[in-house]
Amino acid sequence: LNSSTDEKANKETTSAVQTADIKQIKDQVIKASNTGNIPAKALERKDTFIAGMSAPGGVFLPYFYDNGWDGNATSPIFSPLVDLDKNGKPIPILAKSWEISDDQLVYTFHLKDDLKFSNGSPLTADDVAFTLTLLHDPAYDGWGDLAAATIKGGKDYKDGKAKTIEGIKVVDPLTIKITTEKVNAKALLLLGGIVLSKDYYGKDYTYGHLDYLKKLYSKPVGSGPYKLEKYIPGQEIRYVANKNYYDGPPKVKSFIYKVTTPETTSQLFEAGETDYDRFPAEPESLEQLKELGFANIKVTTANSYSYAYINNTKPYLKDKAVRQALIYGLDRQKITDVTYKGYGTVANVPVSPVSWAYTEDGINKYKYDVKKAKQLLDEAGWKVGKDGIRAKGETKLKISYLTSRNDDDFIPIAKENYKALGIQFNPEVLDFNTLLTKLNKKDYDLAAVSTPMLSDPDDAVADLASTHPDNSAGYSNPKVDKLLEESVSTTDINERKKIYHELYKELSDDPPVILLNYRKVIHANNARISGLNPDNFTGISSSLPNLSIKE
Amino acid sequence: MKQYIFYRFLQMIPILIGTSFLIFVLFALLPGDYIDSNPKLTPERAQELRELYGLDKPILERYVRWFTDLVKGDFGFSLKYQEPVTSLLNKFIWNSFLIAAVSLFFTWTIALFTGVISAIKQYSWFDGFVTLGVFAAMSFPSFFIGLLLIKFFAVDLGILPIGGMIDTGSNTTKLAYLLEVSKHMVLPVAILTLLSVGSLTRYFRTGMLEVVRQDYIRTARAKGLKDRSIIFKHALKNALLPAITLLAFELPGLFSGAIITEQIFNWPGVGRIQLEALSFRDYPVLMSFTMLLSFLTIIGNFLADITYAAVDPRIRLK
Amino acid sequence: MNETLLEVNNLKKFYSSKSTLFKSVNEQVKAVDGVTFSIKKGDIFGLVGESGSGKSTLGKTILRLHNKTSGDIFFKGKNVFKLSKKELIHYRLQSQLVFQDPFSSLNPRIRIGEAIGEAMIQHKLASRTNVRDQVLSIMEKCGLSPYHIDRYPHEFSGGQRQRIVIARAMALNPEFVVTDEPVSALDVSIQAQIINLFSELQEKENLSYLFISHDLSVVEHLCNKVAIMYLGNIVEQASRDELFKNPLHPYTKALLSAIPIPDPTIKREKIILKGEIPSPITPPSGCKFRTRCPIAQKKCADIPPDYKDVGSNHFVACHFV
Amino acid sequence: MNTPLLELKDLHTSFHTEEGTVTAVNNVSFSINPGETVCIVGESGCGKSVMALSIMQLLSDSGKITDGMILFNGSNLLEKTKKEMRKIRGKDIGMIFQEPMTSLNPVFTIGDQITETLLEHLSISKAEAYDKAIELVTLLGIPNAKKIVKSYPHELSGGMLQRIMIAIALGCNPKLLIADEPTTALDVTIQAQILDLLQTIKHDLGTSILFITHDLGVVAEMADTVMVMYAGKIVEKAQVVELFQNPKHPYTKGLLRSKPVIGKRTQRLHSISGQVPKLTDLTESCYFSERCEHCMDICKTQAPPFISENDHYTACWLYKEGKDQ
Amino acid sequence: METSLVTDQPQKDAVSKPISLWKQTYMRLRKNKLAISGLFFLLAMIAFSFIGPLFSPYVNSTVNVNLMNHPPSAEHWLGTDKYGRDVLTRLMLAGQISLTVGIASMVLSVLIGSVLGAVAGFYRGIIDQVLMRLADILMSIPGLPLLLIMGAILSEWKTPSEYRIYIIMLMLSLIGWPGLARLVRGQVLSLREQPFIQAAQILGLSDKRKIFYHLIPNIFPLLLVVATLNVAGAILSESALSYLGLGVTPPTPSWGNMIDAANNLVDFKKRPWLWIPPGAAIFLTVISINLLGDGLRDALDPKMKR
Ligand SMILES: Nc1ncnc2c1ncn2[C@@H]1O[C@H](COP(=O)(O)OP(=O)(O)OP(=O)(O)O)[C@@H](O)[C@H]1O
Ligand SMILES: Nc1ncnc2c1ncn2[C@@H]1O[C@H](COP(=O)(O)OP(=O)(O)OP(=O)(O)O)[C@@H](O)[C@H]1O
Ligand SMILES: [Mg+2]
Ligand SMILES: [Mg+2]
Ligand code: NI
Repeated sequence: LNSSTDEKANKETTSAVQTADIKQIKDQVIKASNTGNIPAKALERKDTFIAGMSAPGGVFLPYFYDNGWDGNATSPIFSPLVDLDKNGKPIPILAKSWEISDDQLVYTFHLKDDLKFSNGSPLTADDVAFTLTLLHDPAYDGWGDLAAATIKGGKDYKDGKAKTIEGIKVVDPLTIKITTEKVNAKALLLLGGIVLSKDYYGKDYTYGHLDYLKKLYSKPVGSGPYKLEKYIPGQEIRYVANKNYYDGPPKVKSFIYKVTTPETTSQLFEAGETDYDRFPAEPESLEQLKELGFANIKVTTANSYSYAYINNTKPYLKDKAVRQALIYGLDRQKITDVTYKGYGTVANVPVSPVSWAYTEDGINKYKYDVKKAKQLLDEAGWKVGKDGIRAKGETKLKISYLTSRNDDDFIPIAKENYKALGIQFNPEVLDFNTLLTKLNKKDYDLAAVSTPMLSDPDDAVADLASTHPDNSAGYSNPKVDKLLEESVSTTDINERKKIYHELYKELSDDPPVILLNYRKVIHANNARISGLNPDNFTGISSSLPNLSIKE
Repeated sequence: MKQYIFYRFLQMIPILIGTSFLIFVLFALLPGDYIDSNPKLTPERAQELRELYGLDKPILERYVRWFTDLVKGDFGFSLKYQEPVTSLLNKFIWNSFLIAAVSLFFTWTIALFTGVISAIKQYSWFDGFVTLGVFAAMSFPSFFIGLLLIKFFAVDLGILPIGGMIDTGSNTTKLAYLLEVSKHMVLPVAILTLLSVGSLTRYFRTGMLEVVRQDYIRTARAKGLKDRSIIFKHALKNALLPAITLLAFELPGLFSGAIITEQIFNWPGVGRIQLEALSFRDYPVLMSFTMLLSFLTIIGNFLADITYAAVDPRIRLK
Repeated sequence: MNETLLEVNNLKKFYSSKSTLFKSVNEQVKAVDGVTFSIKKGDIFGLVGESGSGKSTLGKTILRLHNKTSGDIFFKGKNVFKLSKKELIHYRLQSQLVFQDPFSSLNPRIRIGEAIGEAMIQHKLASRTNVRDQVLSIMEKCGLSPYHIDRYPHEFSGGQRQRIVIARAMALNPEFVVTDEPVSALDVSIQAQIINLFSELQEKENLSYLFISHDLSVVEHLCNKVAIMYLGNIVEQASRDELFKNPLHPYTKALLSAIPIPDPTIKREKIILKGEIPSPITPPSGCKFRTRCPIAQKKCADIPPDYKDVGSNHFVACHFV
Repeated sequence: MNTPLLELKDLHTSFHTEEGTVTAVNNVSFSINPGETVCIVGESGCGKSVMALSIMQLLSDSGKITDGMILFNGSNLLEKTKKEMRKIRGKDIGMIFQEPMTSLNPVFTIGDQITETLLEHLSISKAEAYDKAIELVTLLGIPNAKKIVKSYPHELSGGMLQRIMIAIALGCNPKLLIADEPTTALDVTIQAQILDLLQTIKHDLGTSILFITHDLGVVAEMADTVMVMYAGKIVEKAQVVELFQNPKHPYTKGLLRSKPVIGKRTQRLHSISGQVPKLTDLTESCYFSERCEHCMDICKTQAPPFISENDHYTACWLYKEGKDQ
Repeated sequence: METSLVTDQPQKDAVSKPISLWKQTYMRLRKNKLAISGLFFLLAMIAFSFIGPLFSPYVNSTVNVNLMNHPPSAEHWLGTDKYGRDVLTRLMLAGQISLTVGIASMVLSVLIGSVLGAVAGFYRGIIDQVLMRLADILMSIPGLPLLLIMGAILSEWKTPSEYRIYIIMLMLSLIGWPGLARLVRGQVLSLREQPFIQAAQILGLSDKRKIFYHLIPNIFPLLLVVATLNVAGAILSESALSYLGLGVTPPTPSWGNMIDAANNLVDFKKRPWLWIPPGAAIFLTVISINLLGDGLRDALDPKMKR
């Protein structure tokens, strides 16, 4: 199978042996086996739940923070109108219900009764309107980009041509109606986001000036299950139960997000310093957690995948056959096995298996096949030269690969694999920002990236549209363009499912990127905590109101 | 002397300005900017934000703006942390300073003693042991040693905390707080000390080896002075001359934050801020922080020059 | 024989006293305070004087190791302080200095063979191949044994080091040498050998010396001119015979009377100088010697005495001659 | 006479060098009584300084006392512990080193370096020590003592430094003063003053002095007893007058002839011909034999014994026990 | 004790043969057990790295999932890494890079630093001012961004990645001189006031000779310390550079990146064969250089007891 650059042919492994060796781990839940092992340190805490997290930045205002971890830090404090369930389907939170007009342009949200912010002031449709308006202020510089939702009159407001946003109508204190200009599948989540208190955050608001909010970054007022008690930079964030939470105050009185580092997460958990944390998915981690006995473990597939961009604008990569050859000729299973040791699977569809849009039906799996790859290259006119490198006319087939991690397992394996194909593979390690810059400038051949958490399947594929301004792959396929357009032009999930199926098939045939793998995540919590059910879309925040501590 | 100090002081101003410009250009040359670090932004939005932050202006204009703000006492606003740079640094820099200062103290004291003893007992078992230890500590990266210490002292023995600066959820104040913080400092300080004590020991050792054979040490012996005072007074003062230069190098180090150590022990220091500011191209933070360090570097060198001349009377300042 | 080699003209060299960070003192050590003399080719010019009177400073200033405060020095008619870098090296080739303290003027890490030979190679007085033989022959002349050649300075006795330094200076075939107490650490036999070497060189090569010494018997033996220094000034200068036969300045008289005589049976009356020893920072007014002078009068405090010629090139600075 | 203050018996000191072992002090025995001044003269490089350093046990790393005894006040210094030795140095035995420039610590003030000894051995306060230091400096004829104690070694002239060394050595009124060429850099008037001072101390306090010098004039003035050293050995020893009037050893005679004397100038100074033998390959012989005018066969094969006649000791085959030539 | 048996005359011609400084040093060095053992270890290390791979059957072996993280065995004496590659072989190959980088960068930076420092201290005045102010500025420039820029530039120029490490090390030495230069300058400032330098001046020695023969040997012990510390520093920092894409590009091994690859608790506890060998290799190299350095210093120290 493997072309014989390896002198030790007898040492060569076949795929069969590989799969036998690496045990593929399934998503699973493992209950604590011995709760008697719970460390005394943890038992001492009668009314506090401690979860580990990475590095928060200390901005406690949704839409305004810049550090992703601040999202986690604010989620106990603020609640949105609509959230996602564990399969990524929208569910109501502050909203009692919502309606979407038949033309799918008008959204009407009905709020729950008697909603209050943690400071006691009522939460009404006015607050929703205020929040949406605020995000259209020209001075707003956060990440919350409502442009995709295309609220009617939003642009005019931003440009100063209108005093209010035409598309936002407060019908009554419990009802708000929002008109958009274009159908967009993601509009629901954008519009139904976190609600900020107009009384609190809008007191000093004047058009074009948002600086006053900075003073409030550290003093959040929201409607989530918890309120901020104290933030100790770099150390921990302490919360106390919000008495005014619509579902009644959570049972566990205080909650702490403790800053942990990858080096010490397992040790902190073992010592009972934290009640919950996430762990790298690898056999040793799981083994270790199991040995502790007091851990409830949940192995899930992450809601993301990793892949390598192919620069479709390069003349030698424009050719579909070459791209296909690059995938056939790459032992993705090996990469996945080395990296995740059974805690990952090869990705063939640009969406995580946990998403509703996932399907492998009719998809080419591009099983590692050197012969096929060589054949494709031969057919495409790339002939092996004297130096063992393929060339077409004057140009040699040299492919650069950008990555930001110097322990990227892609490199050693791809180097080997591609050498066997007659492709010269030049890996380059760069800092992430530089990599992004090069990506934007399309100054690369291959580049390793991984998607962020995907709340909508569109998040992963949107930039493959030839019209997309951020099309880093430089991919252009009219059929894909059309399907992408369609996929967001309806809010009906079943319909979208079909479109995505179609899209994935096309993307498989004419691959814009090299899909690599899905990985798993291990969540573990101390068995004394019950009610915790971390999921792939909201983490632990959706379980927070339902927690309780076992005596 | 006074004149010299004054002259050197005046010199520092253009040097600082020059440095600041150089550093500004350097950062501007970095591929990518803050906006680039967020791949989710649409190009229009990115352009909007660039205008908002003034990132689309030519370097010189940006520099002048930054500089005039600086002169006015405005150090800028962190893009990443969304707070004034001064308050951001203020939050973290003192934590870094704390462990750096304490470990500096230990480093110098320990290095002084071990260096001196291994010099006067050159090639003794003690010297050999120290030498081996110094290089062993140098050959393994700090995260190894850090993890080892945590495993042993914190997890297995449970006598020291695993990381952080205070116990989770602790509300101690005053003395109890002080005690708590010191307990958390033990391991990071130990690592920092271990990391730098080795090289310093070597410096002291060589310095001493040179000096103990000088004739004036013989004179000191002839006076019947105690060994301690011969070594620690007569020999050391001469041997320490290079150390002054080294000490000056430590000045910026006190504030720069120890990235790896802080990471392992989850110490809320400025190291991570610095790294993040760099990878996100958070220029206001980067500029202010780097300029602070530059300033300290230059001051440090300046102090070293003066101290040097004060300690070694043979050197004439010109 | 009569050509003037070195001319020192009202030379002054003050050391500015250290001022600390906190107080600035503007005191100056007047180490050399207006010295005038000249040395002719072939002269051995003896310079004797009180310890700390500025002899070494004068010597070093002549070789431009110090900058002058004022005055001028001419060597072969050229102003020493105005030499270009190249000329300076040439000047230093022609004139050498034997330091008072031999040990500290030897690089502890350089073997003496190399210390003596390196300048010879540099100035092409010897080639790399024959330098060692030349060094050996110079060492032999200075009373050093051949086996010393590969030793380091600290392995020598005080006297041996002194000879090394002399050898090093002589190796360059200078025309003029300032020797700062070159024989003080030598036993009389070797001292004799060195002194003989000096006079031999003077005779054969017409070498000139500024010979700084405390040993008046050596000065009397070797020098043809002698100057007496006191607190930065030359107080008396004459040819050797004149000075030793007819000392005029009270300080000279005191010096001559204090020479220890190598005969334990003779106890001679010495003029013991009494009175306060002045400091070069605040030298006394008028005649600088007056504080210790047995014949001082009121006049001495007011007017500095002229440095006058009392005939046959005998100069003296005293009101009472 | 009463018991000697210092007595050396069969002292051998040698250095390890690349060329071999240099025996710098070879079988030296002598004694100094309280209040006695012993002068040592000898060829430059014959081992005088090394002997002095041996007594203080301050030899450099490569030097070693290989044999012999050093009795001070009756007890052997070589058997003293480090601590006991430390108490003796500076307090009971003071030493003036030959090269003052390198022997003073460049980074401490003169005052610090003088007071140190005082503070170490006498129980006095720092201020008192400073006063004493200023007093000593003044006593040694250095002007402006107050200023001098604050200056650093490199700011002083050679003669001044030498006097500072003397001040340090005299600080604690030692019982024995070892002075290694203490006045070479001093002009004769100051020298006279210092010698005077030493005589006074000797008479008033009964200090013994081991005086190393090349200046025969100084010897004549200071010494009670004179020893002549050659190539690590003492070749002659006698009372001062006896030695000057009746030198026996050819080397001593040669020395005395080499000294220039004012008013008796000759064209060439007499100097002893030849070289000191190489101290590494010494063979059983009289070490002076090669340079000796009276060299006999026996001189080349056997070392002469150290014989005495009326307290005048000589090591030379020309002299037989108890008899003149 | 007058027992010396040598009876012949001192051989005069023995001294008339000039012995070169190097030969003398070498002769002294030979007697120094420390230095010899240091040299031996270092040569052994070099042989291990450059000749060793010739004897390894695994030089060209590929990623092998079946052999992932195997402990030492008869086949793989030091076990295998997470790609199933033979650790021993990689250790040897890594040595080629690490030794070259470590020693070359040490030599370069010590050379530049000591020369500039000595020049500044020796001439003082305007040269000193310019060099030291330049040093101030260079020391003020933060390293990380500079490296990022260099990385970007090298990437822009499409420099082959296997050369980058050398270019970077060169650049780092070129801008990294201020620390050592300041140290050296300080020493030189006080040395140059000593009479023996004045003596050299009087002898009309050229500045070059004064600096290289009179001053630098006197700070040699200091330079040796710096040099040994530098080797260790360079070997380890090479791996830090790889994070920025400036070091050795994987899969080429270096001791530093081998250690770094084992950067988690599990490897630390359960797979010591991944990190002990490279650590020990660095340790041995540094120790042997240090032994050699110590020996060299003693050999050059005239006052050292022998
Ligand atoms: N450290 C050493 N290593 C080797 N030889 C040494 C060392 N120190 C001294 N010597 C040798 O020992 C001999 C005696 O030296 P010493 O200093 O005692 O002489 P000295 O009598 O004091 O002479 P001087 O009158 O010149 O000072 C000399 O030949 C000298 O070369
Ligand atoms: N570097 C210096 N800084 C300050 N003062 C100095 C310096 N060097 C010498 N002096 C002072 O200058 C005066 C003259 O010193 P110099 O060395 O010339 O005397 P000298 O005549 O050679 O004396 P000696 O015979 O004792 O060697 C002394 O008072 C000395 O203290
Ligand atoms: Mg002098
Ligand atoms: Mg001596
Ligand atoms: Ni014997």
